Amino acid sequence: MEEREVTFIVKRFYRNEWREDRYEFKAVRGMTVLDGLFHIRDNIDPSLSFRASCRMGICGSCGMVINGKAMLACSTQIFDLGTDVVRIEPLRNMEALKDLISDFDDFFEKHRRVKPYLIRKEEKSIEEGEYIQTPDELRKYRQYSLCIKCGLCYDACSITGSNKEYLGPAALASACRFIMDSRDQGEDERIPLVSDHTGCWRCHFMAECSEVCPKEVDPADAIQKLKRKALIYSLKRLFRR
Amino acid sequence: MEEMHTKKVLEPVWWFFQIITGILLLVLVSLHLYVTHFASEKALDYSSVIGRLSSPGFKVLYAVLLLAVVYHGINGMRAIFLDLTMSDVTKRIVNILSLIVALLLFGYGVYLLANIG
Amino acid sequence: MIVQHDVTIIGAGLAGLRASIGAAEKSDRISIALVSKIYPLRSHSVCAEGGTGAALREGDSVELHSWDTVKGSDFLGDQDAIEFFCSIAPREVILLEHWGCPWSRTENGMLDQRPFGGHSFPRACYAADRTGFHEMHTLYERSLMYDNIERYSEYFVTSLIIEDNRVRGVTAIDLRTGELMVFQSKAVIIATGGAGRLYEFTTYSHTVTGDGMAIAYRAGIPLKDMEFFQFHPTGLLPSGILITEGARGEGGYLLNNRNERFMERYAPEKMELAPRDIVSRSMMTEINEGRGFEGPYGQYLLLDLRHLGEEKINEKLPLIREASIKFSGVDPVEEPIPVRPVAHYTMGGIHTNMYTETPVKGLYSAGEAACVSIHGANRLGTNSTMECLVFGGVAGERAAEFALGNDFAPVSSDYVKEEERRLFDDLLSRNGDERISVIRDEMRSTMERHVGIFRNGEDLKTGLRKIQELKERFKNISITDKGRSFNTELTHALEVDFMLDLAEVVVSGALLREESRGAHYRTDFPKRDDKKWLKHTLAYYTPEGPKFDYIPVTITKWKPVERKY
Amino acid sequence: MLVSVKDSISSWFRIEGRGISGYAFIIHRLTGIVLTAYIFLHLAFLTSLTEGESAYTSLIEKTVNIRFLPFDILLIGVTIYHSLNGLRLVIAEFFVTRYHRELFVIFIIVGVVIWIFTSYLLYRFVVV
Repeated sequence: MEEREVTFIVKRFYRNEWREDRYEFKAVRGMTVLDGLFHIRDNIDPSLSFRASCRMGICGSCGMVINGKAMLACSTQIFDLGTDVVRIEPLRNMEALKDLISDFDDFFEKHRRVKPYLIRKEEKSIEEGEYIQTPDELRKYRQYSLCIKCGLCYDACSITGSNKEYLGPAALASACRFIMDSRDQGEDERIPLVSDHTGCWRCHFMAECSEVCPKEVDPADAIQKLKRKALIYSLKRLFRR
Repeated sequence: MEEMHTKKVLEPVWWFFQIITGILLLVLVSLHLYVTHFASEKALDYSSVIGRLSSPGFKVLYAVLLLAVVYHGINGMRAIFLDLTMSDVTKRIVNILSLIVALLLFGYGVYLLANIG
Repeated sequence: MIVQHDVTIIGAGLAGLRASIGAAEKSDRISIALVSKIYPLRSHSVCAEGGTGAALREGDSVELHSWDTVKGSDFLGDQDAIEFFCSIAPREVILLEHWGCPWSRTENGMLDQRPFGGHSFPRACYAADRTGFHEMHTLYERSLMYDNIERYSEYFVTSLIIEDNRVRGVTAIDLRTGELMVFQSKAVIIATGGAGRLYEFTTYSHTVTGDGMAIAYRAGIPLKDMEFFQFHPTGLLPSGILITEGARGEGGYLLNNRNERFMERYAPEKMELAPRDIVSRSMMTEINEGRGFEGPYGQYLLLDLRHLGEEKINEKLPLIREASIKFSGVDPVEEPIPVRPVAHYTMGGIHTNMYTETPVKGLYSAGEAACVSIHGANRLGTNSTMECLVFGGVAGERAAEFALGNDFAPVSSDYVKEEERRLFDDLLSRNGDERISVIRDEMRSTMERHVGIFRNGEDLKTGLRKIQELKERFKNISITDKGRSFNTELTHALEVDFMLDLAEVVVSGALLREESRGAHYRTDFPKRDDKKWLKHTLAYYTPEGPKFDYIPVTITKWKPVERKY
Repeated sequence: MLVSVKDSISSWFRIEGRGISGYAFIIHRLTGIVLTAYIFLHLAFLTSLTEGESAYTSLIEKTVNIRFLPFDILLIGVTIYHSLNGLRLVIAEFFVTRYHRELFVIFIIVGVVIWIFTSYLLYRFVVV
């Protein structure tokens, strides 16, 4: 099997200060960056901390910056990086807690703020069965429901870095997912939430979030949809009075 | 409360104007550059400038260009400032200052238009 | 630091989240702590792929679902619990739909269902092949609606506080600060999932280490039927990532190196859709008899989806395609996928009755961590996510009821001091010459080799000796990181410590059970023995190793018959 | 948890790991600021028109000559970039929601062609 000597340079936030550690080991074909980190933890330096869970790109734990770009460590093959020197650092635009672990509390709080649940004026009873939703209606929002909340888009977005209150791509995409859902009736509650100074108007369609998104959610597209929805909603309100 | 509400209603409108003025500027600035630099070698002579600015057609055209460019520029700068983390008070200061600067610029432009030619 | 909550839920996967909503809906007067060692959306439940079973449509019935489950369990499942489970299942599917789950639909907008192994009706509701993912997100997002649920994410639970057979709370390390916290509670629900990382080749996430089971076991609560460990037929090589049974449900074939659909030799009627234990054994037999493929990561067989066509694969199995390409370099549209049986589910768990109550008052358990027993000796696909929903809901309601009718019981400060001493003065300060990762890897390879799909007395004895030796060696580990904040080395040590206990229970239980039933197949006792072994195993903790006891299986309507597919 | 203005602004202009649309945005911002500043300058220049012919002509003689030509060319480049990238964003937003990258490349090529052409015209205007 193909083997290669690789060097991992890990930028760690260890005991409240930044440092860089170099680890050299043999990588084999098929090894992901996450496998590499586990190899380091198991064989070289057990004190190295990072988040990881499903190792199949669906839990969103292992987002980190690999050679300057935000990626999921579990879904990135070492041999595909095109270099034997791999620089790893925690996600930028978030506070580092230890080593590669960064603070996600604020990220999830923003997600909570957009009311990411189905809002109904009247709930159907269980006995009446499911709401009817055709495959076409499902397709309208399915893409946005694939977000795994890995936080890569918050690293890529320049506004989440400069404005700590900006809801950010993932939360806005989540709002869009519910607004586009044919079963949802929460427009009146949700659109005002996402259309103020901290909402979709902070997005200038840089579209870096969509480029780093590992699940092809295309949050940038979702935010532009939100802007149009908000415009129509506002015009309606202006003329109603 | 009422003010918050109006802001939320207007913010999308500001965004839409930004796009409209942008497209408008694309046309008007091209026209402006064509007229002042490419149409004739004498386009920037004092007499031809005064001549252009004396015609009511150009006056209206330049007034629209002025409005669009001031809006687009100042609203763009406002967005750049609002992209920073700031308190609600600072946000309001940014909004008010933007409005004042925009009015001053526009007012001065109108003053020039009225006094030339 | 001590915090008080009426109900503390350990684990925030499907069962934990469902329990939190169940409790919150019961009453808004009770406060609920949702404690988890990772953020809820990182739970292993998001990896569930194929579907969630419920009898919804004409032609299907609760009775039929129950019978399929009983037969699938090789008659070790408790039949009253199974009927209870199957009767609630349809409600849970609709409930999730009402909460926003993006279930796949039929053309007329109703919930679509697909066939699944061991089920005699296509009753697996699904959301493409990301069923668990969407269910998790739906429940998590729904739980944000309730103000009385407080989330404690990244808190590692270390022990249960039980006195006078009544639960009083739990201790947990706040991973961010490294401080020991006490959650004082009237009721506690354990929903920490299975113990899959016991094995080398496994579909499980890195975080599934059976913490809750081990904590309960050490607190004196028996573990039931731990020797039954499910091997899923199709784990992707080399990582073990799950290739859903839905792939076969949609019509995929299993092929050996002679290009034969070999399942016709073992289950001529159901073919690839026989229950998992049977398919896994058939695959291992094929490999052992030399009809497998040889590759750099060991022997394997092929799962062929090519005849389904690109459109169907993209529509119904997008994640499978993505995973195969990313992690194995194989595009299922063009090539068959290399697969091998893989450790997938812990049928056993914390002993509870059908209302999720453990023998200790105020302590409940739900999901994979619990053993109600509806899965018996072999779980049917789609029943695990449904188990989390049904019993998670029941546990939440029961715990809330208990909390409403009882007061807080005091937690002695001595207990907390002792726990702090154990964690930080003893474990954290160890400077021996054993490496945690070496012990873990040896344990996992021992389990793989000696307690796998085919078992026999000799192997099991060797395995048990090895596990006991590893337990001894564990005392001599070293922890290099002495810091407190996010000391993942310390938590890893705790996890390995927990897993060693569980491994011992699994091996000893398997050694004692001298028959073959469901997933437990002894080559030296290849027949099912209803006379001697139609009973549940209970393992009790003692410092010297597990002590075993047995209780009868509840049989209501269906007498055990030979299991044929 | 307020971040410093310096950190904030540096995050807009972070180059490492950015894709093509990231660079496009950074340049869009910078050109926007330059153009807004130019509005002020332009209006200030026009003041000379109210002060009679000699004031205006001397200003034109100073600014419209070969020494200022590079700045003129730069300014027109900035204008072309800002307007074409803006147009690209509008198109990407309302009409073509995919293929951002391809769109960007096309617009860059078109922009460079226009820039070279207008620079030549400017050169002729100033020098001849």
